[in-house]
Amino acid sequence: MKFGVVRFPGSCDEMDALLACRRYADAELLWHGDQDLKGVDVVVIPGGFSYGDYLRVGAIARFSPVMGAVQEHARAGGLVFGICNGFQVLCEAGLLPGALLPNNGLRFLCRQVEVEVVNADTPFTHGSDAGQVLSVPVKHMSGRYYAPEEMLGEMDAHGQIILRYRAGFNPNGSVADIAGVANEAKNVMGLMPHPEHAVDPLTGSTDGGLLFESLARHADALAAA
Amino acid sequence: MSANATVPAHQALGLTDSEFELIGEKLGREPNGLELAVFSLMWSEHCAYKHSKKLLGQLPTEGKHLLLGPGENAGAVTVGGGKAIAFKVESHNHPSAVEPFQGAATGVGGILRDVFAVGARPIAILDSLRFGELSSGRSRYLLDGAVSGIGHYGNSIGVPTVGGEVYFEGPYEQNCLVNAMCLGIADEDRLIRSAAAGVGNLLVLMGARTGRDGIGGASVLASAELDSEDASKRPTVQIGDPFEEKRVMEACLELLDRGTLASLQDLGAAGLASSSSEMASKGEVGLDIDVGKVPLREEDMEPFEIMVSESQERMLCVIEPAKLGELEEICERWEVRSAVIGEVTDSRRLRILRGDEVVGDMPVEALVDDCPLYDLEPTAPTEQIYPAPPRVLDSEDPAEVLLALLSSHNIASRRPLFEQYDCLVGSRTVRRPQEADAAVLILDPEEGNGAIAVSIDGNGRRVACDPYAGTVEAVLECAANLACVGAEPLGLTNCLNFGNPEKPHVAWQLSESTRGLADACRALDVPVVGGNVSLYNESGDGPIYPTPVVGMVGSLTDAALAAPTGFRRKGDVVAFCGEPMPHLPGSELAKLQGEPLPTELPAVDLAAVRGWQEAIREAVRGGELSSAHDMADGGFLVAIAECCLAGGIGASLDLGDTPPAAWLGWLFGESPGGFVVSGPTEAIEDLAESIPLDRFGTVGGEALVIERPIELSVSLERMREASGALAEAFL
Amino acid sequence: MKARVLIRPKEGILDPQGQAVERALPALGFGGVSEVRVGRLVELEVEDPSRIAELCERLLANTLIEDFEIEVADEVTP
Amino acid sequence: MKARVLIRPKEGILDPQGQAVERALPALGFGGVSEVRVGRLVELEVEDPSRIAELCERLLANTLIEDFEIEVADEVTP
Ligand SMILES: Nc1ncnc2c1ncn2[C@@H]1O[C@H](COP(=O)(O)OP(=O)(O)O)[C@@H](O)[C@H]1O
Ligand SMILES: [Mg+2]
Repeated sequence: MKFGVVRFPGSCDEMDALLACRRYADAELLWHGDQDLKGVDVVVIPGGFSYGDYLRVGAIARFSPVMGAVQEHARAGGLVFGICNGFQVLCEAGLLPGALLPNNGLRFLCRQVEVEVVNADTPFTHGSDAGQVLSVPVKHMSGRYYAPEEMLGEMDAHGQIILRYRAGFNPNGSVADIAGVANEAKNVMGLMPHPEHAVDPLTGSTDGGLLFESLARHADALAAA
Repeated sequence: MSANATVPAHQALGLTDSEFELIGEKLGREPNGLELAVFSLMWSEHCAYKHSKKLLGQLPTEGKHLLLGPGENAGAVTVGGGKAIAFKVESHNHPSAVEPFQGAATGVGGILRDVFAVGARPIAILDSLRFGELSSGRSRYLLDGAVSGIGHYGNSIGVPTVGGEVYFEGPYEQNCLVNAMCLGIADEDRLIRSAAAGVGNLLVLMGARTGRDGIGGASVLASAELDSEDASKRPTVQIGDPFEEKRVMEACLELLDRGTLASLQDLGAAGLASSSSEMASKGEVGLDIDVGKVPLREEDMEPFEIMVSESQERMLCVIEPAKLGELEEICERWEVRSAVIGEVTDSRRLRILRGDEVVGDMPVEALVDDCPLYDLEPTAPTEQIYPAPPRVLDSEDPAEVLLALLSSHNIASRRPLFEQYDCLVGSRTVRRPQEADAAVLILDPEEGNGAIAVSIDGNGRRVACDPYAGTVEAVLECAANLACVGAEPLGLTNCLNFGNPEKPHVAWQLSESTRGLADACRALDVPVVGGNVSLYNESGDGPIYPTPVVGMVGSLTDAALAAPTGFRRKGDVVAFCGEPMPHLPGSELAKLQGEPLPTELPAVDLAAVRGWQEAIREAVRGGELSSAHDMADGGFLVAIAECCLAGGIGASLDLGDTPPAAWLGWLFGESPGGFVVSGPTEAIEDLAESIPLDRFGTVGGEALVIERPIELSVSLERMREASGALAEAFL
Repeated sequence: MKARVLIRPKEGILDPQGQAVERALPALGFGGVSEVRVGRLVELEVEDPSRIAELCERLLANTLIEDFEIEVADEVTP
Repeated sequence: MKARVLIRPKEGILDPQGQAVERALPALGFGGVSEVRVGRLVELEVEDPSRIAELCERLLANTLIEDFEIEVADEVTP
């Protein structure tokens, strides 16, 4: 099983994501200018500022060559995991519902928050229990999740809301405290918190490891089947 | 270049008549307009250090860990295992006073370039900020803009901002200070110098196109006193583009990795003029530059504009012609513009061409080394030159004083500020802001072994009281912060922010402060690896507080053992270590009480303080202590309160039955050399063998309680609320 | 041909920037200002103005959260 | 009265956003677009339009690096 972490010219957390993945499986970097996904099982779109995040977060990155391949990978049922800026890119690319708007406070915010697993029945979260609380950091300027009400209703009905900020921890004004969502097929997920910064007791909590571990196990099980 | 009709051009450019004459002598003729512009910048205070160079000579720059000392873009120390840490602090005060967001952002961009110019990958940023009191709208605007700007640049480029400091006082009202420090990591054998080498080699400009940014910035913006005519300097604001710098940085690091470059230099103040002549000077060569080959953002730029433009995100390198293809390939991959703009010659002259036409021709040595250096004429003022601050606290009730101090903007929690900075990217951050007295970073996030700690300090009010002792205190505080996380100092960088050195009392501040810096470094055996000097920080109200900012890097044996600031375990013994001499004059409490600044601080026994710091460091390294924190602003009781707040747990103290005559001074007076530690009884007993130590309390409960000789009980909640006072500045 | 694209947050979507402006106004002595909305302005030089709408939909605006309006100036006054 | 303020980077000042958009366009198949500048759009309801310029200078625009242009619509078409 192998993770592939996409590197855009303005990615910041790609090495962090790579190291986090490597705790649980093989992982390598994918270059934004290549269309070749090198046969990876899970594509990770990491945090950062992909193409400088000018105009609108994620707006330009979605047109990169690698994103064409990621679209195909996703359409074929392949796993795609977007963290922070990666989440924004996946929303812009239409792989995930909704959009991410500037934080209510209009400032960049870096802090440890608590999120609750809403749906533990996905490739990303099956290693956890519904209701389980994870301590993970957020650090972003545009993390206010938004989807029109109707869309939210459908997402809820389809179990697409994967993570919510716990009461008192919503850092950005996200609608319904949403911190992470998936597509209907549950093979694409995005979240604003940074699980890759919660994998090592030396540098913080280890709760984020659960997501990478779930993905690695899931992909292994698929391969074995 | 039309100068003001009544003033000769050289004067308008900031050169004295005798400097102008000297330039003519060096050239053997009158300089033309371009040459005059280049000379005026190279001979500005900012580039030539003409009022500070002689003083800097007394700083110790040798040490067993030193790899690169002053003179390079950044200094560097070895941290073992073949790894080097390069670091430097730099000011961007005047640009930030004009436009705080862009000024601070480009300040960060500039210090990052200095660090990757020596071949090190930036791994951490720290900031040191000074503003007027936050009751002033202008100060809030400057604070907000500077913090957003620093965050914008650091967060976007993916380098964590792991620490910093900020103070608010009247003398910074018109002239704020924005200093930024950056640390980078490199293999020792990969550090690169900026000396141009190899006649016939090519000079390549990489990165952003050149526009009319900051034309004359170095001499007009960075070296003239601010006045009400700020408005006329407007067009010179530079805009930072962290996304451009990110690509330039990655391209440069990859080029260095592959050994493609012969030398590398960033473009900062005075742009191409300064970077090219510095490279030529260090390499003892000449350079021919064709301004016609410089990629421009605006049409019709004059050669002089191209040479002195301060457009950001540009780097200059020298490479062998055969390696040009390799460079172009890497630049293309990172979408970085590159252009061959000249070549290395043996003429030892900087020749500027436009196509075939020579538009400027100057001896490199004249530009870089021949600027006259000036002796300062220091005179100690007979009385304190700074006005007493306004009195804002009347109460002498200890609980009220404690809460007033905790909510003072100089002491309150910095959380509303540092939460705007990404402190995590890179996966190296072991101790985040406010978790420990110094930031702690692991060197290799993959292996987890090897760690450093870093701290930046400098309390201008203390230096204003006593430039010598105040500067010594700044160095000691930095070292104390490192000791609390178990780190041994390896090297020091500094930024000397002062007023106009041509004024005798400012000259005195500068020379006393530099002497204090040198003595403290010698006493601690820490070399100065580099730094920066920012002078003319004045306004109509007079000079800023003299503000030497000290950044120190140390190494740890085990990052996991770095002690936190906060109390951790109920039942732990609380002890006070060291023998400081707490003293109210010059303290934060004295400030709140509107007391005038004294003209002297008590002398410090440097050797004794060093010994105490070593004792704390060794105890922390042994892993026995639960927490360690140095006593600094606000004195003893504030230090204890900070331990309670950081740990989210209270403490009860028994300070004995003899009430000290002046308990206010004893509880809230300031002085270097004191530490608050907590830990199990045995650990405290062990520590008592190597440092004077008083056990006087126990960790636990929901309040900070003093049982004897005075009665005091302040709940955690009230302390937390007081300490949250800075949030109101960011609404 | 010079074109101008005005992009604004969709009706009903919270606009904290607009709110921040409104909040700051009284302190500055500006009464009588309301309904402040902050959006983006993109100005460009295009050869084929018929393609601007497509450019907006694909790149310049996110139509889930933003509306856009295109203004083309035939006559460019310098 | 409805007013619209267009705020754009000053002539000659670096516009990283405009540059980023311009660089991205060819890959999207949009040739023939140039001189992209990205600015801000502020729309507001004012009682006294004569004070908008002051409002721009003091709050909406950063006149060190931005120019602004005010458009007042007397007739509001909804
Ligand atoms: N206060 C100081 N202490 C020690 N070295 C200093 C100090 N100020 C400047 N230097 C050294 O002088 C050199 C020139 O500094 P500076 O002009 O700031 O460099 P740059 O042009 O790279 O920004 C640098 O090597 C710097 O480290
Ligand atoms: Mg430099």
